[in-house]
Amino acid sequence: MLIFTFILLPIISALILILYERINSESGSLITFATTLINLSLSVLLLFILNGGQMVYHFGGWPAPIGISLVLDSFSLLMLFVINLVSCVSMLYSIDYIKHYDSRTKFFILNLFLIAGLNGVVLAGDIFNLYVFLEIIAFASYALIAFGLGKEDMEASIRYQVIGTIGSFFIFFGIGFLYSVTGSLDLADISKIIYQSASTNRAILFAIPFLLFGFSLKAALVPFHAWLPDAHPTAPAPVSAMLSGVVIKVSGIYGIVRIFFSVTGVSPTLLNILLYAGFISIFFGAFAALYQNDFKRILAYSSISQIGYIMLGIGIGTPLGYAGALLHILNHAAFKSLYFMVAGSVDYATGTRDIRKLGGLSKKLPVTFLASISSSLSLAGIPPFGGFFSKFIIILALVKAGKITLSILIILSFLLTLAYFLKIQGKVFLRSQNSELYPNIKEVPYSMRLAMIIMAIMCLGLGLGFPWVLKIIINSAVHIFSNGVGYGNIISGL
Amino acid sequence: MGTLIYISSFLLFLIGLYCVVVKNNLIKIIIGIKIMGYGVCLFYIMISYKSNAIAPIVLKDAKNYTDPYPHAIIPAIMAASFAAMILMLATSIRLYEKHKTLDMSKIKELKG
Amino acid sequence: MPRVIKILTNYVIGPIITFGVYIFIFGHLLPGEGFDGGMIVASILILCIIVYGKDEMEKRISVNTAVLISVLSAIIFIIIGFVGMAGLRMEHKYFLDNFLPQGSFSHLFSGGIVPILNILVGFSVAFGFYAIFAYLSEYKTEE
Amino acid sequence: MFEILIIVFLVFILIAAVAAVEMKDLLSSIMALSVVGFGLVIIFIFLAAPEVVSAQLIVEMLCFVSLVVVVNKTSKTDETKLYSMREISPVSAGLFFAIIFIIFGLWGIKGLPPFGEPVMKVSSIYIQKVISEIGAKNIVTAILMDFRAFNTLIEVILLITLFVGVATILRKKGRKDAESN
Repeated sequence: MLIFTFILLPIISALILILYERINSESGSLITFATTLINLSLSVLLLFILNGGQMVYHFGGWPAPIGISLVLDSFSLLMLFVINLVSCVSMLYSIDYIKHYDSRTKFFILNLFLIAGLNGVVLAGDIFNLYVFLEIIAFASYALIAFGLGKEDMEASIRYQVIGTIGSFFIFFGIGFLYSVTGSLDLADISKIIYQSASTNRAILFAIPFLLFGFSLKAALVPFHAWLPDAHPTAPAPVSAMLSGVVIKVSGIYGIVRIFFSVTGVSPTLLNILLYAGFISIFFGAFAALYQNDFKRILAYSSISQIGYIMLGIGIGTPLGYAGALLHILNHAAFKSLYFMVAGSVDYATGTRDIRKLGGLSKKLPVTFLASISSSLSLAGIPPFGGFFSKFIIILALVKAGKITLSILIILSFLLTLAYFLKIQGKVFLRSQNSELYPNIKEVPYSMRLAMIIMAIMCLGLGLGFPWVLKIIINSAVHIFSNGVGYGNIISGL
Repeated sequence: MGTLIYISSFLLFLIGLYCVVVKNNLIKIIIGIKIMGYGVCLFYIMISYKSNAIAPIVLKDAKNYTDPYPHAIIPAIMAASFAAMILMLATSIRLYEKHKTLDMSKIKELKG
Repeated sequence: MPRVIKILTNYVIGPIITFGVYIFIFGHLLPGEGFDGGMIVASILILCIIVYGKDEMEKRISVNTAVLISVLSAIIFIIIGFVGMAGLRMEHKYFLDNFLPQGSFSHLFSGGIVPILNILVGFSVAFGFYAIFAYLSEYKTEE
Repeated sequence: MFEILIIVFLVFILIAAVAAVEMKDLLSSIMALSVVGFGLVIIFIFLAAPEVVSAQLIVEMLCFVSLVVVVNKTSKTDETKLYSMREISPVSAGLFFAIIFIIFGLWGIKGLPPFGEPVMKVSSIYIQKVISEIGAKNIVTAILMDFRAFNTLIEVILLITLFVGVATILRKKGRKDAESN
């Protein structure tokens, strides 16, 4: 099967759009939506064909350690499905949302390059190729955050650029250490060499903090989260939906899992670092979200705390913890991108994001209200919706791993998430109409409503179809974590 | 003097990191990032050096060459980090036009 | 710009452009790469922007044609990849495969698709950096 | 004798880098930055890397030119911040963090292969294959365009995203109803 269509299709359509932009600089939405739809259907097709197996594609006919190869195993297939789902829905959403902005084709070109970079990181079998795709994601999202050319957009973009470049240089320095000790750049090759001869080499132990520092900078874990709360509110809604739904997970968590679980092998101290980093970011994000008045800033801080849940799940170290973390990646991508779309349509209809001025929109914006109910219930973890199951599995894994005090504190953190979700729902939708400021609010256009409905159904479907989701997607992905460094023998065997 | 020489690229990296963390002026931050980039590229080329070996051009009698792998990687990364620096300069021009100052501490207070 | 610089650049442009184009055409024989040759050509074009001023250069090479050339050469790069996949040589069926004959060792037409890709990367990088610098210099901050 | 020359230039570059960081006036710190760049060019000549020499030379020139163009467009005045009290805390934190990093680095660098002997596991295969199967004289270009051709394609795509990115940031109008900003 041709795995490289996930990367080349967006690139080709983006290049065509650059040529087309000279003729009509306001079009391009249909080509983008068609590309993401093809990619989504391809990834769903692969979900059914490839249950648990691996797929490798060598470029130029050279075998693995010499040429470049794309590797698709079940964990990257799960991430591929998340990427293409969120990008397809956000492109549908942005067909009408982007009417507020100027020179729209550039927005779609940059989004296509962003999607190509995301698919590339997930499929890369070569560690330097993975770094170049990380840079494509970073540069595309720098320009997308600054798309509005406003005073805050520029400041948020420059801050994200500085922190993102530092993260990239740390990762590149770590790759340099890996190359100089092992002599090859292929992921499977490096993991085999490290596993056989160099697992206690000082340089590898010295490279691990560099890589961890770089990837956690990109995943916005607590000590390095400074750029996230500024980057999200000012970015256009589909971009911030992609950013917090997918980009943080792919360039942060996927990098940590792929490099540390499959290549250098994970040590108990590293797992504990991930566990407590996740724990701190849960509480930091939740507390900070309580004191914000900007709709999207609350969501940005809640993204930090939800990423903390995923880190917590990975940090536990047991297969149950991995299953909970992976399921939460899927659920968080669904409900957080939906909630950002809801925030975007409230911003589109009323023109402001300050929840103090908003109120009583449930009657004026019925579809948006319905979608916000589905996403906030899933965020808070109410049973029929997806969010409940992933958090429940993480709690179960914590209890089984014997960390009782931690699990009690995590249950307390549920109340915090409940608190800030009630704050948003109450102030924005349910409160009596206090604002004669916005007399002529009319419902958002069709494509935005359709996108929100699709994502709301997805949130509900992940909850109701939970046993099927667990069996098809999650179980095979958990093996990637458990067999760890065996990744090298399996992949180079193909 | 086996591996001590690598410390120089490591120091260059740290000087760049120090400049980015401490300085407030935007152009100084961009200079700090440029120095970090030089440090990393220097590290890659120092790895690939082989004593008494010639440059990786195939000659009839030559037997050992320096490691050609990082030489293929570094020019592309240099071009990318140069273009990234122009992206940062473009954003700082726009920032200067809106905020009339390039001092990040003042810009942060303005946002409130 | 004072006249003496204008006259000097008239003389300098010819040799440097040929040097840059020489590097990425003979890239597979001599120590040159697509990226280096492209950047040499880009640096001389940027010198023309500074010396002759942007509107003068706009008449010769407009920013749109520069972006057009750099994107077209990237598209041709992908097309060559797909041609390789079509499998002219039976056993090779992969994207970006070296399908052209190997040619004699140290002559111009040796090394399969390596020289062609080198030239394409050279053009794409040269006109791309020219376009990026044209954007930077034409932007006037409204005082 | 050869390595001593490299060490002399490395020390020279470190001093120039510290100068570039600490100088007050922007234009002179850009000048110090280009001293670091061109010193690096000389070191790459010693380390027998011809492609990287030309790449670094040109990138350094373009970087110097664009920095000066931008500084002329914005604030030519030097950096306004003097060493006030507020400055001391990040400086001391930065220095303390740097010292820990250097000590850990000294310990970690011992694990790397010594300076003159690179582990050429994959590159030795490349050198044999270039002569036998590809026939291009320049191994680096053969690696770049044949063994890792997909990587070069992605680098070109990376540069094109940056060109579009700069074009979006420097365009005339952004948001139509710029209500808040």
